[in-house]
Amino acid sequence: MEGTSVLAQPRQEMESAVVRFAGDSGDGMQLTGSQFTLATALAGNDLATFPDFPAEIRAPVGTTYGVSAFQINFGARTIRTAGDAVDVLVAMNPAALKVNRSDLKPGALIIVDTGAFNAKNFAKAHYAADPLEDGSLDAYRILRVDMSSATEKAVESHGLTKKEALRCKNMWALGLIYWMFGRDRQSTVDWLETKFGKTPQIANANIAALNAGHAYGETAELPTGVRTYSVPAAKLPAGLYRNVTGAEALAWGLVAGCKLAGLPMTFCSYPITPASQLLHLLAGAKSYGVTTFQAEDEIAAICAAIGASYAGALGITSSSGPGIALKTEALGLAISVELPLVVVNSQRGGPSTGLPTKTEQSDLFQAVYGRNGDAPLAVIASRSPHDCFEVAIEAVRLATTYMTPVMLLTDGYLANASEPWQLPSFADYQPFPVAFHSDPEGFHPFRRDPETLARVWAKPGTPGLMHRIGGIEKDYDSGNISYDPANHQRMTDTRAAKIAGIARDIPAQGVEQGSERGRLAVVGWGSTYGPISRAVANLRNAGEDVSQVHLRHIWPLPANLGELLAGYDTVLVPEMNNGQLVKLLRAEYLLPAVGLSKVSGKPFKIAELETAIHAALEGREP
Amino acid sequence: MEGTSVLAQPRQEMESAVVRFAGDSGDGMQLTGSQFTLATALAGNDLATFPDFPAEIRAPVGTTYGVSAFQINFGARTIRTAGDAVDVLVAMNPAALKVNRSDLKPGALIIVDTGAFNAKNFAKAHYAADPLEDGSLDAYRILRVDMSSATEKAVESHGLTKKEALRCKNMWALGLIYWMFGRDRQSTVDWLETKFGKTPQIANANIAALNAGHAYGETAELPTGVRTYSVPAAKLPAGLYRNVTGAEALAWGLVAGCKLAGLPMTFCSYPITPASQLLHLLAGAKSYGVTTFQAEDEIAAICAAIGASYAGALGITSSSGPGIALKTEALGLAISVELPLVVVNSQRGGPSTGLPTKTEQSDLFQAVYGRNGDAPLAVIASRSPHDCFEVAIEAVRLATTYMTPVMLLTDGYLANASEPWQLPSFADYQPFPVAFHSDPEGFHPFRRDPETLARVWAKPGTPGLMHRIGGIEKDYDSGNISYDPANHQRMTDTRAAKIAGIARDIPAQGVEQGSERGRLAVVGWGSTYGPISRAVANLRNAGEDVSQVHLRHIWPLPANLGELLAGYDTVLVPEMNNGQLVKLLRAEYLLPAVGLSKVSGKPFKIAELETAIHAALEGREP
Amino acid sequence: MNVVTPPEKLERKAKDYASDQEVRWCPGCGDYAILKAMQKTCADLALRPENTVFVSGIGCAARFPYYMSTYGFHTIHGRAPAVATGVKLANPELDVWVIGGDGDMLSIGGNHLLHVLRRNVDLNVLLFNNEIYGLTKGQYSPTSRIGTRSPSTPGGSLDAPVSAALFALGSGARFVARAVDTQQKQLPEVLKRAHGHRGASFVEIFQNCIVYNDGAFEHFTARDVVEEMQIYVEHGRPLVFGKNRDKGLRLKPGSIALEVVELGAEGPEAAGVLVHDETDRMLATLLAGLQPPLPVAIGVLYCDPAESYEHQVVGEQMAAAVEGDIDALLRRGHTWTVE
Amino acid sequence: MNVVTPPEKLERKAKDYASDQEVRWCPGCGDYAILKAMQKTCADLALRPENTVFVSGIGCAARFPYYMSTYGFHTIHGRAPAVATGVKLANPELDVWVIGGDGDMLSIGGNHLLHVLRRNVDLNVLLFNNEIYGLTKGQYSPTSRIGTRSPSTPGGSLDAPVSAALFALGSGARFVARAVDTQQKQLPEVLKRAHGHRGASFVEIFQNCIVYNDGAFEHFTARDVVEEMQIYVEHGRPLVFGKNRDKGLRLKPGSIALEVVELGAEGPEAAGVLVHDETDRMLATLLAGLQPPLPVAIGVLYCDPAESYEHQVVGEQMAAAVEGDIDALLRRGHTWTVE
Ligand SMILES: Cc1ncc(C[n+]2csc(CCOP(=O)(O)OP(=O)(O)O)c2C)c(N)n1
Ligand SMILES: Cc1ncc(C[n+]2csc(CCOP(=O)(O)OP(=O)(O)O)c2C)c(N)n1
Ligand code: SF4
Ligand code: SF4
Ligand SMILES: [Mg+2]
Ligand SMILES: [Mg+2]
Repeated sequence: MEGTSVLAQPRQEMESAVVRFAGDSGDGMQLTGSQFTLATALAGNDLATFPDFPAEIRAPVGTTYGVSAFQINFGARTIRTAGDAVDVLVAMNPAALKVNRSDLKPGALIIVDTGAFNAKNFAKAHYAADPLEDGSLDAYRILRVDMSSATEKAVESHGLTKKEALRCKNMWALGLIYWMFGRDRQSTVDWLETKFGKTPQIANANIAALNAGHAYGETAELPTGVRTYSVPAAKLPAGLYRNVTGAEALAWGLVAGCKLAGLPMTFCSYPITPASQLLHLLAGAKSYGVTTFQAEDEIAAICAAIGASYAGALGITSSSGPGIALKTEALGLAISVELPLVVVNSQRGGPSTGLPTKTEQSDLFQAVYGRNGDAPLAVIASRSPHDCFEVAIEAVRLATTYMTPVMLLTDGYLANASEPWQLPSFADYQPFPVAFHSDPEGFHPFRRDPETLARVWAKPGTPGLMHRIGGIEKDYDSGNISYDPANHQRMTDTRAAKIAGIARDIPAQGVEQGSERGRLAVVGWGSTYGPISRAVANLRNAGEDVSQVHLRHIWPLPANLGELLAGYDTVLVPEMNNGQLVKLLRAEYLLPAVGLSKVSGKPFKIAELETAIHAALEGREP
Repeated sequence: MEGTSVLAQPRQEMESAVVRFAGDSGDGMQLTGSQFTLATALAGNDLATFPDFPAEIRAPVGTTYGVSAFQINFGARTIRTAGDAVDVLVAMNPAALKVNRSDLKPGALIIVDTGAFNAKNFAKAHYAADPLEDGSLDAYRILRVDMSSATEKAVESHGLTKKEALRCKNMWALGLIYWMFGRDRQSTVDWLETKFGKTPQIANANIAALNAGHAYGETAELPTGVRTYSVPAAKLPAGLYRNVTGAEALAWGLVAGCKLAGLPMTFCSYPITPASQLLHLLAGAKSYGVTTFQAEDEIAAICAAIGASYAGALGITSSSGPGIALKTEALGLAISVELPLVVVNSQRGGPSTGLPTKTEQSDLFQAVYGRNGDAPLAVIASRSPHDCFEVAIEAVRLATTYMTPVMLLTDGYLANASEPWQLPSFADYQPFPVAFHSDPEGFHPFRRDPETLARVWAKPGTPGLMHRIGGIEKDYDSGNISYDPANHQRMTDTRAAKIAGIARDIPAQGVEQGSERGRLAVVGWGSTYGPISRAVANLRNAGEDVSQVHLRHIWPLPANLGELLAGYDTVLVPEMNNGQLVKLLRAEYLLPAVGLSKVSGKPFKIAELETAIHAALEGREP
Repeated sequence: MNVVTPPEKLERKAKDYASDQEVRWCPGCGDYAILKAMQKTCADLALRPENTVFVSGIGCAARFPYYMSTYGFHTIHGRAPAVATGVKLANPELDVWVIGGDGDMLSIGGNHLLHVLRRNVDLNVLLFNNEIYGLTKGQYSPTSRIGTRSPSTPGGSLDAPVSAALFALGSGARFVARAVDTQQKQLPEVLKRAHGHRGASFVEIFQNCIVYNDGAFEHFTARDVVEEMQIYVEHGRPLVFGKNRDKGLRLKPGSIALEVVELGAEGPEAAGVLVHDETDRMLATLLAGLQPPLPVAIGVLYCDPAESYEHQVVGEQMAAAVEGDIDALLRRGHTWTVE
Repeated sequence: MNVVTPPEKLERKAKDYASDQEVRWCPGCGDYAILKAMQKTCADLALRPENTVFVSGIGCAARFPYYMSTYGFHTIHGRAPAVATGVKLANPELDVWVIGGDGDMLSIGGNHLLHVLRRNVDLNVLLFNNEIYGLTKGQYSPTSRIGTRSPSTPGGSLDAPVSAALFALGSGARFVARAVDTQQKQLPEVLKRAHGHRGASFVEIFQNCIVYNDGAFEHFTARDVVEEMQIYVEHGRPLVFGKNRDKGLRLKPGSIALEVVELGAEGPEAAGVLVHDETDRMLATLLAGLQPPLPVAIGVLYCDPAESYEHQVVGEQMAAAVEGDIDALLRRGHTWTVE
């Protein structure tokens, strides 16, 4: 095929671009992606990334279910999601091509390692014929490079085994992409040198591959349509930034929250995808005085957390759907004895084991309603990776101020997605120190603060406050067991009033974009924030009267929410579930809100939302 | 005090009367009550009874928390509840008087055993002084009898120990009440003779006491105001009757249901109040081919039930709030693998351990919404003791027809309350035999019936149908594990559609009393049926435009319900919880239904409902 | 466990450890005797009530904390060991006792018991074994003997019971003891040993449920048979029992089992009677397995301390509040500045 | 267990028991070897696929049922023994195998394992012990050795592991065996013994997780040490091992422990080497407790059958449909007629 040099051509400017690196689990695509992310951040772009791991630990090489991918969306404007569709796909083998092809933009550029495109791998990927030859990809631009041998050649001089040499392939590909988007290689060079400090040979080989990939772009004769791009820096507020995943921000937020409360943290959990990362991250925070406990199961985990809170630490437990389900009974105990507790639910596809590695928002009902008895608690949700930090602090504040369990909802997408975060200064956060009760005068364990209705927190070890608590109904005035009918009514009302009262202690619901009243409000919660924001922004730019309202507090709902939503002709509630928040809003406000549900284990695409909003504006079923 | 003989006086006719027997756990009040119930049924009255056991197994003699009571409401008209307030209280000791006094009608008759009214017992009941003397009971009529010594005297000749003799006290009291209401003693005499067949001495002593109590009434000079009554027989439909508790009817209904389905029953449970009775009753039904299994905990119980259903029996599990909470995760599995399962929840006071021996309806949210993921199942509720029979059969029908878990909600009141039941003939019930799949042709485990969307039930042991199922999402077309986004959406929609479709297979919602549209509908579910029926009947007799709608099917709701309820100006929803069904109705129909909640561990009183309905009619907050 | 400092060591009476709540067990229930023994033990050890915590599950036994004047937490069925683990992780200084019945700890709670023993959390775990579910009115339990007739097994139970002590040993417990509710001399001694052992101390207390399983242990606890049917083992002492202390236990020659020998005039040693070594797990296993007609072993069967879990995790004192530079935490790894 | 009737007993091949699903364990995972051994076992026993059921929890090990051409139920984490109990209660004729990892069966599922063993439900319980949580990416498990570094224990684990075999014995198991994933001669033999035992058969299979805990068992499974570091026990055979079968196990004089003796020319008996008696629970306990430098005991440590639970409850065949006169049921006790 005829090629023309690109040297002449200037870089084509793009406002934003979506690149996806895809290959075998062993190909190091996640590393490649995070290196590109870093270089892109340093280049001043706004960005969002999302990794897509295989469900299997280490599936056989070359299989479709063994494909690991990393997607980044970066731009000169604010970036809200990892991107609907891909501009540039790097496919290290046929399986990677097969799995990711459906997400390509028309005319997208596909860069393939022809070294891996052989009969054996076609078979593993269940390709009847070579997809590069059967014309099935005519709609795209394809760059064929034998990265394998190119890499081997590049690292020749470093005396690696063939196996080791081929492991540098991802750096070769990264070099090429760096060239294509005019990125600086230095940050990756530094990283390689520290990572392989003990084996300079490996470090140098990788660097060589990186440079070779870059050089290839500069010198090789590339087919028409393959060119270089520039994505100018975004206008971001000045300040210090880092890249952060939701899991990281959540872990740090819990640590920060406990410091603001002046409490020790006892984090009790049982591993489960996608919640385990929180356990891992906090296990690494021992130096901050965090105690972590891997319990024998989720029930033991929440019970240990309750025991820790009873003893005067902040008990925190974390899991995902099935594990949260197991905590249900114990959650009732925490509600009944009114101890602070933070329960983090990293939602995943359900029901049952469902889709452990896929994201979903289908545990809202369980969080708000899913217990025996009238058992109210507070529920809050984070909207973006870095928002997890704020929400974690809020969870600690509510739990300790109101002596109540707080359910914090996040999801598999937020846990793994990353975005740049303008780092706050901890000094700007208002402490909310806990005052343990110590005065025996007129003490009983269910004495309440008249304002918050929170009971006193009297911890064992305090002289003169010895008392007994439990899950049987308690007398309002003494805390002793009581079977009295009127007292049960009073305690039930009080438990409900205490949680309802939180509405007075949270900000009034604001409007993210658009006017305070109008034709249509798109009401969301949790990780749908990114795509909703972009979709609404796009439609507003197109002149549509659309507003965005995004909830952090799910229960209780902000005091002004009903009134606010009443101001719109139509309220559309997109959720990654079969319609849960929408039911809550309808029940609370008798509001004819309409749901838009997506239950595919994948986040909403901006386009899907735009279509639905258009439909809603035209009064059609979304 | 001056007394006049009653012999002259004719019996005063009453349309209905409420009698409560109250004494120490050891005094045999439950036996006394059930004997009076039987005699009263035989006399042709309609009736309703409710036992009130102490929370403690066997509290110290004479303590208030050791009081055991049995209440019966019987009449010449249809009886709906055990009665708001008591006409005649039999108090065997001061504690019994103290605990039950608040439930007396003004001017009620109190019969006390003065033999037990002594300083020791006043102290145990925390009475400062003798309540019979301090004028605190002036509002009532009091009959003082030293039943203890009267009984001792009566059984003298039978050579019993003092302890044994005093055990006959309850029969003495029963004899007196028989006299008062003109009941025949024969049924009790027969019962005593069979019960103490092996110890005729005891039998005869008890009979002697019974007769002595009766004779006392006939001969003794009784104080003014103490007289005899007659409660004429009710006009009940002709037929064969028995007295039945909800627990009994439920057990028999499950057995009947399995016979109609042609299935073995594997009942797996873990003891918990008030659900244990079901386990006990079914453990006694081995001769009907029922297998019962007391598991190590509630999780094992539901899992064993699921295993049994997988193997081709009908798995049934039963518990109460905290135990149901523990079953949450496994319920998700049953929903995901689409196996039939009946889960009985005998609701009790919550949250947490709550009030184990008190009744409540606060697990509706848990039943409908309380799971991770979008996990729909069918929920039905029984309204009265004998209705448990019908509802149990319906639960088995839905579970097997739709290959789904069904949650059957009953409560502590229904479990223990009893009422006369006109016995149906089993031949009148339509069988719904299960057809296990056996044809390997085109088989896969998630092949569905196009009508019901139920998957095929292929049990191990069937040649050619070997297959694997599990809690991970399954491919719609093969049943194999699938992580495909579109497939997950399709399966989620299908699971929801299958349950929603049940609405086509249940009767349209009818109106119990009143017109199909009008000023006010009182919408209830479960055990509030009795008091609501009576309250609505009373108000309708008083000319009010009130209708009663009572739900059996909670999820899905009957297809016509929204339309039906839209026909009333106001919809009032009384519940023994903090407002759960009312939220469901508001969310489903955007209906401004108002809740009336009572969370005291006790059923609604008719008067409470009448007041609330009046308020609602006048447009005031109930 | 809190070390009682001298000034603290003022005289304490058993009744100082009784709460103001009315005790609501059935008259004649073995739980009363255990409560008495516990209050005496607390007094003898002069435990500081404010540093003492009783954590229980659900059941008649689990009502225990309400009757102590210390801190108490009546949790949920089966989970007391897990809750207590959290208490110790937050504050290892607390003196924590875990109370539960055979259903609470061996039916629904068996897994937590296993793990608390395996981890060796510094708790005193007291299992009140009445071989029945008392609170729920008499269903059989995992320790009920085969053939037990109960509301849920009207025809008699079919499944073999688990031995609490053998289960504890199999789970890796480092302190396993046994006592009888009414034996007010031995029970407090055993409780003191449990308290003195740093790590998970497991004590099975045979407790009579007078209402639903009366006399379950008569065959080795009745006054007239106790000396012949019980052997109270003490470390370093020969395994001797009998009214006249004239019987002993020795290894049956050529096998791994115990048998009874009559002591001759030359005494235990000559008769090959074993000397109790509480650090010998196998001997403890043999003793725990003794069943009538052999005498039932009571006392400290096994005690071989190892460092306790929470002391390794958090040390000796109440876990300190979270501290450290949060800004530094957020700035770990790569950061960049946007001007 | 289904008795294979002669006509049925046609030739079956291992591959006949392989399902059509792609096996998705990591290349080199020990689970492959176990799958192979299981399929061979099924073929050797000519099991009827339609009467064979594999029930598992969640974990890498628990993926097992998908790869067998029999009936299979991949349930939820830790609950497989409970689900399998229900399967047997409904249909005792089925041949049910329970599969799970060390986390599945000893962490979250420990209680169900205890009770299924105690009840002696007729199941073959195979615990794939890789001493790690594989599926969740490498956290330590209750069988991980002290000091195990994992994502949840970056500083090394602190709590003592539980011994699966000792736990099973303490729980009252009546069949306890051990095998190694890659030992394709012994593993099928052990599986056949487990299958042949009527009642709960517990088999611990040491399984190598090549990704998160590679080489965990090298010290007694590596080719070069296997003969010295393993002893394969067989009922009625002397406890001899070693490359030259020149070592044996005997009771250490004056104690209740095993020790190694060199066999003299006169052979095992002379050297006081014990003969394995698989009905001796104490010997099994001693063998299960052997740890390096002593050899690890592999094979059937204990087998002492007793009637199984579900056969006593429901008998031999599929439970019959509910039958009997419902009208009579409703009319039990007192009834009366209203004219
Ligand atoms: C989750 C849950 N399941 C079941 C129960 C009912 N329950 C309370 S105590 C108990 C068992 C009582 O037996 P045991 O533990 O031996 O204590 P005991 O009453 O004999 O002292 C049961 C089944 C409960 N309260 N909670
Ligand atoms: C209720 C619940 N809790 C936690 C998990 C997450 N989880 C799946 S498998 C597993 C443990 C895996 O270890 P193991 O049982 O030893 O099996 P292996 O993967 O090592 O074979 C865990 C914690 C889950 N799926 N469900
Ligand atoms: S039921 Fe038994 S264990 Fe419970 S309090 Fe009564 S005697 Fe004691
Ligand atoms: S993670 Fe370990 S146990 Fe799981 S499949 Fe891979 S190698 Fe096997
Ligand atoms: Mg008990
Ligand atoms: Mg494992």
